[in-house]
Amino acid sequence: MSGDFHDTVSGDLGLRIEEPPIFEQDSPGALGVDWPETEAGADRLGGLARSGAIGLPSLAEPTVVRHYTRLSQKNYGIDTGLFPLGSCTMKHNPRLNERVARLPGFADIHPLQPESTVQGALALCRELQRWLTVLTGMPGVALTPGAGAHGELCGMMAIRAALDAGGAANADRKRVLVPDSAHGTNPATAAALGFEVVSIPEDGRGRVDPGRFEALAGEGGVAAVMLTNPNTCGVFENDIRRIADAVHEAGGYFYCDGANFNAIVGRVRPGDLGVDAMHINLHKTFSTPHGGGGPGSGPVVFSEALAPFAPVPRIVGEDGALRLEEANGQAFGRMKAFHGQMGMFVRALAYMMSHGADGLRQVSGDAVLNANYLLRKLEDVYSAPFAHAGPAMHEALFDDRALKDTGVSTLDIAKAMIDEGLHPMTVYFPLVVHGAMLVEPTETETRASLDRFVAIMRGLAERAHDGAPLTEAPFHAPRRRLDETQAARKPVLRWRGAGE
Amino acid sequence: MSGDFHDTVSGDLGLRIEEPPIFEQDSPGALGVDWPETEAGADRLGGLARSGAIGLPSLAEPTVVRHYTRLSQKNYGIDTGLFPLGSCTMKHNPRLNERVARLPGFADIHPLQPESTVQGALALCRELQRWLTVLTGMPGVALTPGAGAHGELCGMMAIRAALDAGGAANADRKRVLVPDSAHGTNPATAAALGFEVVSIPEDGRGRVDPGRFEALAGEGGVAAVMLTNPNTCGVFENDIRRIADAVHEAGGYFYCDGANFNAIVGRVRPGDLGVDAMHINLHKTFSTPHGGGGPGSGPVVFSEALAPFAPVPRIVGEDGALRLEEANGQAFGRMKAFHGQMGMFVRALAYMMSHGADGLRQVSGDAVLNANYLLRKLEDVYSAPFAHAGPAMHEALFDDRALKDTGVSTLDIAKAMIDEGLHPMTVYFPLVVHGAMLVEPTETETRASLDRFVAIMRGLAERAHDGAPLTEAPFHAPRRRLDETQAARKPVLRWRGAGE
Amino acid sequence: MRYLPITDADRSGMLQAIGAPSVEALFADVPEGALLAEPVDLPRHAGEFEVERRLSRLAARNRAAGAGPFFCGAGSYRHHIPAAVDYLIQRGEFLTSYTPYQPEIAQGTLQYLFEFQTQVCLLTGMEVANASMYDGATAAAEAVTMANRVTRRSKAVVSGNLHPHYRDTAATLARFQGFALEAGPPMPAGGEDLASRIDDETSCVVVQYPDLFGNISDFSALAEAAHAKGALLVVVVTEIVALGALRPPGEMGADIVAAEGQSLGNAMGFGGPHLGLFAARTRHMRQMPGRLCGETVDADGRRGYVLTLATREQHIRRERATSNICTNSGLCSLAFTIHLTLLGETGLKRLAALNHAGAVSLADRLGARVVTPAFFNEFTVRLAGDAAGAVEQLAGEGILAGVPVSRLHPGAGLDDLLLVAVTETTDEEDLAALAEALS
Amino acid sequence: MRYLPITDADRSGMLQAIGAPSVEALFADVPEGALLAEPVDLPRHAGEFEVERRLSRLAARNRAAGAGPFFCGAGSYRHHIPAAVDYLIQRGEFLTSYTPYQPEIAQGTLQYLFEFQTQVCLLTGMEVANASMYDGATAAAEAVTMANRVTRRSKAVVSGNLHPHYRDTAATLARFQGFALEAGPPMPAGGEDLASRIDDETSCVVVQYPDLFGNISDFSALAEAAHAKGALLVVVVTEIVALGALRPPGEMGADIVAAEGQSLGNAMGFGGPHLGLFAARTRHMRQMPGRLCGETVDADGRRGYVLTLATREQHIRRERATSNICTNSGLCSLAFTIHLTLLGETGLKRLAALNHAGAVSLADRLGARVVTPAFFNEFTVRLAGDAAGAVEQLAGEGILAGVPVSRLHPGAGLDDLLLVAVTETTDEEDLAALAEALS
Ligand SMILES: Cc1ncc(COP(=O)(O)O)c(C=O)c1O
Ligand SMILES: Cc1ncc(COP(=O)(O)O)c(C=O)c1O
Repeated sequence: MSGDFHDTVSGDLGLRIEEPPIFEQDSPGALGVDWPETEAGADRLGGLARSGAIGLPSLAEPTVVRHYTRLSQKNYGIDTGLFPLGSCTMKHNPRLNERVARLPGFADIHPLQPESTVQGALALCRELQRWLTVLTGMPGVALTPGAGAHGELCGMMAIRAALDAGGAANADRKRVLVPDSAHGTNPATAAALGFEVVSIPEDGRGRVDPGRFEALAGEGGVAAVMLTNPNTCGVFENDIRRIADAVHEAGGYFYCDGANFNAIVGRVRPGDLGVDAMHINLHKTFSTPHGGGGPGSGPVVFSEALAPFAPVPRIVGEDGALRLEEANGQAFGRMKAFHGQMGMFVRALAYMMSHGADGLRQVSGDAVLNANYLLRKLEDVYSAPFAHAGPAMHEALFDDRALKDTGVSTLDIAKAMIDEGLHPMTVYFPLVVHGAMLVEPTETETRASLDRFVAIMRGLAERAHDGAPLTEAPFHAPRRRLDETQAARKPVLRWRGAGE
Repeated sequence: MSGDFHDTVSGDLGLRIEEPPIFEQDSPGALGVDWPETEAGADRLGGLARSGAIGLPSLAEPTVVRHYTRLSQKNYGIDTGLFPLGSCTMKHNPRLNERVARLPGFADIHPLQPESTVQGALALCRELQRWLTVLTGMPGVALTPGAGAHGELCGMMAIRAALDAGGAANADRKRVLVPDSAHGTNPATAAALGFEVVSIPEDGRGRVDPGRFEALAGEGGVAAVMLTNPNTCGVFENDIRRIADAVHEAGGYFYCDGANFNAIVGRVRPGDLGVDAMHINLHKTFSTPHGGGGPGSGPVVFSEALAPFAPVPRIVGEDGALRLEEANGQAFGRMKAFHGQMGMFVRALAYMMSHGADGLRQVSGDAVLNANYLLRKLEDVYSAPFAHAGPAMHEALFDDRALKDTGVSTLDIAKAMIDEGLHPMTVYFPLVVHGAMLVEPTETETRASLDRFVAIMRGLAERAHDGAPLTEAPFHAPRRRLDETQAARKPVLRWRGAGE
Repeated sequence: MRYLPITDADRSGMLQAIGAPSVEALFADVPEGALLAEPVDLPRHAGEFEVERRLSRLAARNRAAGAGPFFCGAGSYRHHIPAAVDYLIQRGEFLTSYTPYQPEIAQGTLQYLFEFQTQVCLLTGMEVANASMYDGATAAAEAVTMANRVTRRSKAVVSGNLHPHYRDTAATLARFQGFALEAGPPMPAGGEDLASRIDDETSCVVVQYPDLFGNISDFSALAEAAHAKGALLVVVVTEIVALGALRPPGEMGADIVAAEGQSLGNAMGFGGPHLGLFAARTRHMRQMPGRLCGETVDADGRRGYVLTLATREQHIRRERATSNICTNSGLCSLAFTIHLTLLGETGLKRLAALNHAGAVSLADRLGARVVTPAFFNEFTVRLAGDAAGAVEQLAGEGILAGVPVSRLHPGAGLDDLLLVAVTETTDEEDLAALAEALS
Repeated sequence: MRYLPITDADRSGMLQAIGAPSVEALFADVPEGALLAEPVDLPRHAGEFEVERRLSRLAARNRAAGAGPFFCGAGSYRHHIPAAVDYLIQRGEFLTSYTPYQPEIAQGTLQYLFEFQTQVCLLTGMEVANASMYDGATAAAEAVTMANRVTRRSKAVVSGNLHPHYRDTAATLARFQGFALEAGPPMPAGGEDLASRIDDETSCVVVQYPDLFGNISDFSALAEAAHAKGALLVVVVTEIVALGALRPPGEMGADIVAAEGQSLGNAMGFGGPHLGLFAARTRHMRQMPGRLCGETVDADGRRGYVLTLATREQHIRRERATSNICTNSGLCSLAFTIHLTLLGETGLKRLAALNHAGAVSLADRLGARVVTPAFFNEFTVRLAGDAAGAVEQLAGEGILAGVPVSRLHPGAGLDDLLLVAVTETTDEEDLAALAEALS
């Protein structure tokens, strides 16, 4: 017997139960579904029938349900607690939306059914477009992109197409100005389309310096600026109109990364600020669930100038006789096999209808209030680089200067938060801030939850200064810190056999 | 800072998060649903409008979802792991059954709709009756009882009614013979109906001694025997036919507690053994979920002799013109507001159809095999009082004799199992065995799961002998042992205010 | 078969391990001839798709309430259930757990039961509530037997306006337990004199609030009359949403409240599973049936919950138990609790107000044909002819117009009466359709 | 509003705490005039019942596939999804979690991704698979750009029998990335000669298996031809269930497999969200797009999983990333994994066999009108007249007869061709109905 009574025979600890991969639970002969065997008959597979085993394990349904239940229990979700992941808008995901997305009239229809049999689906897409149009003040909407980054591709392709349509002289327009603080998808998108990424340094206020921007734009060859607003430093680009004017003057377009639209929805229309294209992460602002990494949906709204270049398919015609336009001379092309993330459209529209114009306004107000509340309640213990530069928007940005002499890093704080029953905030992003901690509480937290967060964060700061072993945290999660170096050095990307 | 780094600021531990009652999360003004305010108008409440506050707390939906999610995370279910609760048949609960029970054609219909509008529902009830009839070999089925104990009431009322119908001489028949090993509901039911409970002692083989029984039955005034078979000692009453004959000879009826029907379903028909009435816990044998204590469903099958006395409502007529008979001269009465646990009927029928006659036979075979396997694998370390008396049925019964000198009790083993990621077996039942441990693995466990159980149980026995502090277990559950004495001495049965 | 994980290989290995020649050999104790050699005469196993298809076809042969205007009540009500409720109750940790006899790993169930008991107390105005009964009717029957125990008397005086199925459920128990149950005739417009029927033998008076016909009355005087004779007042509620708008029975002197809780969180489901609520006074706590959840502390001093006062129950007290109930309506009480938590103080009041406003609106349209002077969301209408016939005919036209009184009181000369219920799911068009259909 | 927990009292307390006069004051950085004083011109908030009712009405205006005989395929397939799948993916711990960047509390997501990657490898016969892409079309487009990177060439040779939407998705990227994409004309009965079109500039050949018209062909020789010229073979699969019956692309020499995984675990949902599968050879691992989950150990030496090789990705590598993808199809991959785990070796093979048997049965009835010599569960039928017209007409009769080729290849002179798909959800009656309707 082990001397430590915390130890168990099984290695499991109460409701914390270890669960090996399905491949280690293979029980040949077990079935998890009951499809009948087919009567032997001549096949018409042209000699290409699979021979031999695929190698899939066999498990009965009870084993499978238990397996994935147990896996789920090793996860933290919004339903578990505060999930203040900056730039990700981890807000409440209403169950109503799951229910309506599963209505057979939405879930059990085929993308290529006759249009006459899907008028309700097309009308739903139209209605979603209407809400997005009114909320952004921008007339065009492309629904197809699969997520935010895909929306960026869509927007930047439209810009390229518009430039190309503007004449051969535009062929040289390859420069895309991107702030250093931008999300990685922005430069990756621009580069993927053959643009040259020109970085705009942060101005000390967490923003783009308009003078500096005008200078950069003036250097010629500008295709576009890609700007996130509210930006990833958690503040509003107050010179956004000057920036828009400058890029337009330079002959380029203004792409806005709409990841942070939650801070302004119902209060500010990007169309009023000179934006030409912006993706909207329905999985952020409009609460379609993140699902452990996806699926998302990234519709793009367009200005008059860019709308003609939107990709196919497009929804055209009148209610009751709506059609999908699959080819259009000006359209820059196609993004995806079908018409977009319909399941997410249903959820997002249900979310919008539930809130209404009044509720959406409250969304942004409360999201911003909550972030400012956290900023003010914590700025004395965690350094806040831009706290001086005006109110925060829906995120509170801290850095690790205040922890300097403790030996405790941003990462350690994040891991210690895990022990406290919190999900960590976004860390080390934006890159312009050393040891960044980007906290986005969202509007769906109670004040009590925010106060609890404050108390924990203050307590952790104190412990950091007191020399607590936060560098070893977490202690209480399903796993201690994982060895990412080993994972990358000798990648094991699939199961190979038991007992490695 | 606390010296113990296992300690956290919040008191929460990773994914183990404390969650106060809703009443301590009251946030006046918060809404969890959006019903509009009604326009003021004259009410017709006759002056009985409620004045003042009800006292319900106000929480928004995100808070509520998180609250009940967290509560669920403090629970152990079949989906979590092995749940070997003897006499309870904690088998896999298929999700298909949840899905079909929610079809609007079943869930969204009213018990008093015109019969012409519920022909499918009535046909489903009929179909369930057919399955139960064929499986039990008994011609009558009363569907209304709400659970097993309610079924007992139903069966015993039918017996009383039949006796009464048999003439005034039967008025004195008040004795109901009940083995000591019976579940508490058996004597409670008999007593509730004015019967006198006569106990039948266990015979050393975990069974009723037929000679002894005949003697008891011969003493006159016998109304019925209530026998569980397979019985709660986990064995089959091999003299069941003699017992049936004896009670019939004595002018009484044979009530069988069908809680353990899972051991014989598809293989043995109680009707072939002389049973006159038996309840079937759909929430055991036919896998409708236990739901943390209910709802269940306890249909009763009847022999020819008792069938006429079944309660109303009854389903009569032909398919397509089925009717509910709400009054019948011979019926002993009514059990419940409406026609029974329809939601459970749908689930149970889905379960039966899924298994079919072949699958149900496999159910009992595997359930019995699994129990015998555990019995043989553990009988050397846990004493098994009836292991000598023939094969076990679907339960393996142990007692605490083998732990005698360790200071560790059955309860301690149960609590130590919690630490190991297992749910404990049924403990201290049946009462005829000191420190009983009644283990029912069910047929939906894998062999690997059984082997893991064996390894843990053997390990715990070893630790008990090695002096491990099992008397203090559990250490790793959401709570340590709870003070039941305090709970009963000063009952606090409702929330009264924060921070007691 | 997809639910059965033991493979042929497992089976033979395990048989070998235990030294048994076959699975059949394990059934050696079954008497000669009773062990079936072959599967019974029922269909063979079927895949999920097939089972779902067959059951969906049966479901399609029923007219779902959501398919058109719907006005049935009389003990089962159609309310909107928030999507979060149905998600949460399906979480395996709730759905697939057992009665919380091992409290260390059942705090989830226990805490919601504690919340549930508190909510039931608040709604009913009572002091203590149990963790549920099968349904309102069985709760009412248990209330009567509890009153018998408390008073050591054996005669219950029952209102003629109690739901007849409730009355019959109690009467059935009365027949076998040997107590008297005196029920008056139905009085659709109310005005029953129950006080005069109470005597020194009376254990309780049982009334319904709102009653079968929708009437609501103040029972304070009745309570006093009962108490004066040493009897208890049992108040039955079949539409619990009513208590969001009405004075709670506890304020009127009720000693026991037995209610149907289906309206919150639970579908009508053709009548079951429903949810019996049971609340009483602290002084009678130890005579209550059913489970009780109580607060306590664990070995580390942390607050926690357990089932308590189990010495009342069958598994401890056996033939001396207060009731034989074991399995109750656990998951239905969870649904109730979550729904009511979502509603909260304001939500419940608004919901009740909406229900009442809808009913008033319908009553206004129907004018003098409404028999019930004061009501919550259900009332009685007098038709020109046979109500059952009218309902059947309207069903053919897609309107489920309500419950004819003759369905519950056949042969009582009330065949022209129709019970109509209005909830928040009834819209303006529905109201117009029924008013039109009945005119 | 039910989703917004901050009350008026909270708001004023918090404003006071931070010293701000109003919420509006926090928007001080918004330029003059751009801050709206009033809510925008859209409806006000609505309760759950109302929203559900409105959306249900929209849903009712679509013809669900389950409502009658159904034969559409062409990249999206109707398969039965076990109920357990939908329950499990809705568990909040999966549904409401983020990309597993904090692995200590995301082992659930990470482990299923590891299982998913392994399953995709097994099905496709490839060595390494990523954690998903948006859909099959974007996976195929990424496969081409990956081939360009690997070979440092910029011309893709594309089969004319590749789904035209896939082709267009890749062509759109080609246009903006400036590489060549040479697609041949459609050849409904197969027999395309692609090998001859490969030259020293070719980065890859892209083929579909089964192809748009349902043809299945052995690409081993094509793989050799490509490899001989230093080009890669990209195999696209739009019906992943086919790989339960067919030789896997990995055995034929494929270098990259880009597939649509919707068929397992995911509804058709009008075309999205779907699930892009992406598998390749280990030697090209570091050129793959998207997330990869890898096994490692924690500080206590226990096995665990993390996202790895992130230096390929946009959040680390930024403009030098292998792809800009961030959010992928996480939950769809969970559904896929659970469904495939339930199926297992035997279940998948039986499922595939059932699909094929159904298609063969239909083809037998249609006889010589079937254009496709060898197929899995979908094939091409030549009608007497315009297929689109026939489909429209049959839709009116309640039969969704398939996808007319003209919908995908308009103006290509293939207007008399119809693609019909048969799955395990198609029953004998459905087959008879279509055969009859087309005769
Ligand atoms: C600022 C910003 N831009 C773009 C993206 C990319 O969006 P998606 O993940 O939906 O592709 C993100 C996502 O985290 C983001 O935070
Ligand atoms: C042997 C036995 N009889 C009767 C019952 C009572 O059944 P129910 O809980 O369904 O009322 C049980 C339940 O545990 C039991 O095990």
